[in-house]
Amino acid sequence: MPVMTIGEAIRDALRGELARDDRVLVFGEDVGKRGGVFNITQGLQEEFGEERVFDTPLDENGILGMATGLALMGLRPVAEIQFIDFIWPGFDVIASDIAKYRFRSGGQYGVPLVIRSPYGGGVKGGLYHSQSPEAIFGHLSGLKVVIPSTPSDAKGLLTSVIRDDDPVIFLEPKKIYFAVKEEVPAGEHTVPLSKARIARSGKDVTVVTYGYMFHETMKAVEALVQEGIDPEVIDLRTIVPYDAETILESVGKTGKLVIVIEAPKILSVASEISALVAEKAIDVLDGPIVRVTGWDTPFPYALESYYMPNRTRIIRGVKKALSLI
Amino acid sequence: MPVMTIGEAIRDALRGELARDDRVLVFGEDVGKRGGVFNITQGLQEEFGEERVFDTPLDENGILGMATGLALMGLRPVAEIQFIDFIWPGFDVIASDIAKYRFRSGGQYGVPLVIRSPYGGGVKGGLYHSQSPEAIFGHLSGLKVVIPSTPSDAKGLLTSVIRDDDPVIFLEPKKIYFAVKEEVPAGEHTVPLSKARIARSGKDVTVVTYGYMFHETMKAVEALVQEGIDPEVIDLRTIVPYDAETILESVGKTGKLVIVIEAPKILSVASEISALVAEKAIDVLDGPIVRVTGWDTPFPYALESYYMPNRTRIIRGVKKALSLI
Amino acid sequence: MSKETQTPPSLKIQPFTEEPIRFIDDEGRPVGEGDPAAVLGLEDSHLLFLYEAMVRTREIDRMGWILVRQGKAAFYISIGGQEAAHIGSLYALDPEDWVMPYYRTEPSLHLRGATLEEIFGQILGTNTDPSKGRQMPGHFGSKKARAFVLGSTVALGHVTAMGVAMALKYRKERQVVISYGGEGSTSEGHFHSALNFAGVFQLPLIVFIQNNHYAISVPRPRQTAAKTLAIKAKAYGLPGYYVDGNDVLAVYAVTQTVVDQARAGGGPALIEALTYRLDPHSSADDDKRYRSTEEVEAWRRKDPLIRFRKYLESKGLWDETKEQELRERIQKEIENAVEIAENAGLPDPREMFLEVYADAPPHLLEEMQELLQEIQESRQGGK
Amino acid sequence: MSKETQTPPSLKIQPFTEEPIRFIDDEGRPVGEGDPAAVLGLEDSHLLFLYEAMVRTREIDRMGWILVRQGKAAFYISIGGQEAAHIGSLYALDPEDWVMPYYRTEPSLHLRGATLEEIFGQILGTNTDPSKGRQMPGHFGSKKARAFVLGSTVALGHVTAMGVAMALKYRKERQVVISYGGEGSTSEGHFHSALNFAGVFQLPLIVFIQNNHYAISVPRPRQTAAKTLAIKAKAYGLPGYYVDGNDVLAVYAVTQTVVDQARAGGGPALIEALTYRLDPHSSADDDKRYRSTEEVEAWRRKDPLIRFRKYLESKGLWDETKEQELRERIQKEIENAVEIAENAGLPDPREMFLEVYADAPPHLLEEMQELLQEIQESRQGGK
Ligand SMILES: Cc1ncc(C[n+]2csc(CCOP(=O)(O)OP(=O)(O)O)c2C)c(N)n1
Ligand SMILES: Cc1ncc(C[n+]2csc(CCOP(=O)(O)OP(=O)(O)O)c2C)c(N)n1
Ligand SMILES: [Mg+2]
Ligand SMILES: [Mg+2]
Repeated sequence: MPVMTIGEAIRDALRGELARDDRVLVFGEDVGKRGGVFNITQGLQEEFGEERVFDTPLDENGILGMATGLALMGLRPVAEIQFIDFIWPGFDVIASDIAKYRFRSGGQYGVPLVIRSPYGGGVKGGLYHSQSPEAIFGHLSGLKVVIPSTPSDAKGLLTSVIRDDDPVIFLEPKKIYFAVKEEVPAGEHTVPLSKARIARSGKDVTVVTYGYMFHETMKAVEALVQEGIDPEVIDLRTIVPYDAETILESVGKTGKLVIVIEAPKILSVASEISALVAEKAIDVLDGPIVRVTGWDTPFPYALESYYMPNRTRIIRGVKKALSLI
Repeated sequence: MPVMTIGEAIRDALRGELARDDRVLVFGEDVGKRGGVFNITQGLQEEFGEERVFDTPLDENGILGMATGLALMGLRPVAEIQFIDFIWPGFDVIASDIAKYRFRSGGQYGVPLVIRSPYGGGVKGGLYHSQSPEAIFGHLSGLKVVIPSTPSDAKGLLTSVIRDDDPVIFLEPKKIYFAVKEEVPAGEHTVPLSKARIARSGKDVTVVTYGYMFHETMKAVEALVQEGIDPEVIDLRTIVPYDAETILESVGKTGKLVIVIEAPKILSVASEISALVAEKAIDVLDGPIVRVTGWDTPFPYALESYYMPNRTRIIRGVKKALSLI
Repeated sequence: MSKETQTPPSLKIQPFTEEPIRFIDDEGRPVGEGDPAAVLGLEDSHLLFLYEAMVRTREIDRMGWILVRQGKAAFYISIGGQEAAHIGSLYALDPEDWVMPYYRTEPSLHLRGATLEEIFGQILGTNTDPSKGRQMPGHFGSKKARAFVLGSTVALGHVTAMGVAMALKYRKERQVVISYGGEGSTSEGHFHSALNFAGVFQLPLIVFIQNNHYAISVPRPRQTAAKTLAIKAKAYGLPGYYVDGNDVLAVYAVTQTVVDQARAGGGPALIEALTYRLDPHSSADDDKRYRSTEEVEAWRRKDPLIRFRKYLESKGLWDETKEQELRERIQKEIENAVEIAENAGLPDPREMFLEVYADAPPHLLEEMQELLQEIQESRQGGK
Repeated sequence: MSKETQTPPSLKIQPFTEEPIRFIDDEGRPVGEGDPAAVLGLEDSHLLFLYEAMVRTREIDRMGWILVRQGKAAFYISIGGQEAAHIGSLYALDPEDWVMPYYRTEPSLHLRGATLEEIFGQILGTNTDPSKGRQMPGHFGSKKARAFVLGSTVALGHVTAMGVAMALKYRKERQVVISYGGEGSTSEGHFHSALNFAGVFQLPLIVFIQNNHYAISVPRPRQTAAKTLAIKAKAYGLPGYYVDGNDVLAVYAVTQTVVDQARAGGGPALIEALTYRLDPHSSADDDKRYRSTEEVEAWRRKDPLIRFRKYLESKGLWDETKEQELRERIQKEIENAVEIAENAGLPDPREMFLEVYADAPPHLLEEMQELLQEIQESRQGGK
């Protein structure tokens, strides 16, 4: 199997689906000649032509409206938003149209489309090139939100969401676009949606995470294991609709729960997972559910490293869950 | 003290602040001659003139940009969004500008402004005249989100938010604009932000709620009391930054928690309050934390009454929390 | 009765006129040389079809208001006064073309094959609504009629229609898409995005603006400082046409012109139809607060139906007997349809949970069960 | 050196020209009749001030790139080639006027009293940044210089600037606000909202578009099908001016004209300045992928600094010695400022929590404590 980075795996998935299905169109700002500001779509316009892979005006609202209309007509648009922080000018299309089309039309119309976008911190991008707004999309009934953390999942999940009949926000952890490498299945490769991945089995505490934080969590786990703590790590993969079953099963085993995310804490995915467990499995819990998150402030530039959860913060979180501090 | 509805109390607060402070401007779609589609601003243009109270073009993005610029220059804009469901075309102004201005400018600039808008279901408004998106605003660090449930609070909280130095989303439960009446202090009346109200003391279970759901909860409480259950009811009032102290104290007493809101459950305020308690007070809890919410679907028209939480659903929720079902 | 006409090449319709393009005046008299029907290549049967379609639209609209008064519909949003703008433009489309409606389009979609039962099912929120009662009255759409299902956000449809046009271009179809909105819709960013993208990609999109002088209470000059709305097309390198929206022939002619252009690959266009909303904005409005009865009455005299009827009468094609007969026939059809729609009953609550996603995820199935439980308990205990 | 000039009434600057308005050509020779300085009422000292300001801007920009190469700045976004457009327009403002910058405005704000330490503090993210290192390089703002602090969303500043203009009007101030953006910014809804509201309320707003031919890699024709960007003003009933953005005198003249109009209550205007970005979009860009070296070189020959210098030389106001002396002087000031900025150190993490709201709520104070704890532990354990 070829070894790929997350960025390469995403490109591989796009190339595969463009080749397989002429309903797939890839577009956004600078995705053509420039190949995207992270080079993810590099070479695709040359390979598939300007009708399949093309640049748009600088207007996310137009990009998303275009995607919606294309999807209504049976195509499979894959729209790139240059940074997820810039999606808001087009948010009405998402909140009012995309998330609700199937429902409001009584099933007459659906809008199977993918919005891909780099998200998250760690590249010194400051307030507007670092945010993690998955919670906002997740609260809009009707959308799916998917976040890969490994190259293999990046390819498999992206392929799955392009083929999925529902609209999906696919968020790509930009910090590790080219930092993590692994073997990725060549050719067709799909990973089922709404199925979490147990990345590490353990018995002492369940840690739910995703995206770049998965890797930071694994670093913390290393240290924790040294101290004799045996965590189970769940990579959530699909944020909404999430895999409640896997989480509940794991907590049933460990009795402890920590959720590690980059986003601010209030009203976050960490809060949601916590609430799920507090509602359905309070009886198996024997410690506080700890949310390890970014701070409830905008994302700072110079002090980025103070903002993002790191090994230290995660270790503290796990120890709190174990009532060790 | 005069008896007022919520709608009248809001108008009274606006009139009071317009009279007191010439930095206060009221604007939006149809707020002038028409007095707003819910008649809230009726008479204000006549009283204060077209420079203070005026109609805008049909563009929420423009309305919110106008509010931001006015606030930057030291004025106190009170912008009306006709229905909160229509705020999304201007969401970038909120997410990227309003919520972050103070922070990103290192405190050089602030944007004290108020965005008022009717929200919530119960008026047969279907998908786009019924939503409760407070969670989305609440996740954006830097905003305050305030929701009154009684006429007296409506006046006092609105007055407070107009005077507050931070940007506030003030959501008005439209179903009960003119349904609930009570005595409201004449003249100046403020209610402190970020302080919840204990609407009913009780010892068996804590019920946290706000907006119209407060009233539906009180109906359920009546029935529960009949059955010998003694709930404590907390009207949250400020959704973010919320009054964690009051909630934790109450749960410390009751050991049980139910949150009742209209919005969909996933990633909702109900999830957040639940997570707060599961993080900080798991040891005092002796039952599941139950979220009583709208369904995780868009808001339906014909089947509205099946969508919104009602007495029956709340009673079921409380009984679940008490492990009675 | 569908037309097989094409705009005759002799017809030169110009963009950016200072005055609205007209074919017949307020009294139904031809403006300019020759009989407009002849100029447009429309036969008598076509003219009668157009008139009947406008009357039907009006009658459906009347019934909408009645249903509100009877307490059967929770809300209604009128089309009264804007029939020529809707019908004239829809008539220029082929059945294969696509329509992005706005909330005042509902009754007119009958022209495209939406049945009266479907339309009244939508207004009443019952099972004959193709969208299963999910939305407020006014939000009619039907895949069969090639009409999309609009949401309530003003102007949002424009930008989605642009995407539809992109699909048509990509698929090399000869269809076009027309997107409706009021003059208020030109203020939203969606309008801007739609026309800008349509210009850049040269899409078969027609944005049709009904300038009815008000956005609820906000008068046209408060909407924009531009002289006309049609002129906004210049910002996108497109032609913008300004037409008398109460002149069904002019509306048809202008729309047919741009539809033919778009179909031939000539790209998008903007149309502004100058018209007037004769009724309050909706059943929830009180228009006395922002406009005078005199103003409304003056426009009532320019009612597009009266105007076109006068034209038909002047051609000897219409008279009072025919009018009576037509109105009665339509009335019966409508009453019958309302009855069917009413009796069709409320949609099944379970479907709500099944049509959020293509396949219902576990949490929605769970919520569905909870609701069924709740319904049972409510029935027992009374809620 | 501030000017006390006003546009002479003889100067007739027209909107909606087909060709950009110019005062000097690519070789620095006057276009049209008379010496442009005389026509504009600019004295020699004013001309020299303008030149120095452009050179300063260029040199600050050069240092920005150097800091990236040295690994001291994480990112830089250039202004190179667009100095005339920035300086010429800023020069038309009074100190009391307001500026809504865009990310390429940073170096030029030195003209309005932002110190070099402040600017380099922003680029380096240190304590001399008036915004305390909260944002990426390029996001400079300073209340002292009456420049707002922009966010990164392209075009967002336009709509906020509109609100600022509304405040000025409400307060009956004689100030104006100018909002900068690239041609890409005209595609966003914010541009549409800003100009539409400004037209309706007749606000003292100038939207100044730097058309530098590319939005990152996307060429101007893919941005809009409109012939010019200036023509977009028609959509809002406003005048739109098309000016040669590499001609500092023409930029000044056009901006002064609309500033005077706006100040006199004449309402808003749009300006399109035709220019070219000589460097890659930012330190993260690779412009070879989307444009040819020949194209860039051709524009390098139209460098606004060279052009204006030739004009000054032709008037006997400038020579190589003066140039050397000026560059050295500026270079020293800049090096000095960089040192100060660098040594100022990182902002205090605690302030992050204190400037989200006017008063920090309990949950942020708690998070602040957690961070302090974490910092301590990291120091002990090494993270
Ligand atoms: C984005 C948005 N804002 C506000 C509303 C509320 N609203 C519904 S119709 C309307 C007026 C629309 O006016 P116009 O576009 O001129 O169309 P008309 O109703 O006159 O046909 C308003 C403000 C809405 N539906 N969507
Ligand atoms: C809303 C938004 N979308 C995308 C971006 C990413 N981005 C930053 S600058 C830029 C190009 C801007 O081009 P233009 O407006 O022409 O200005 P220029 O950089 O050429 O001066 C893009 C796409 C952004 N900052 N904001
Ligand atoms: Mg209108
Ligand atoms: Mg540019």
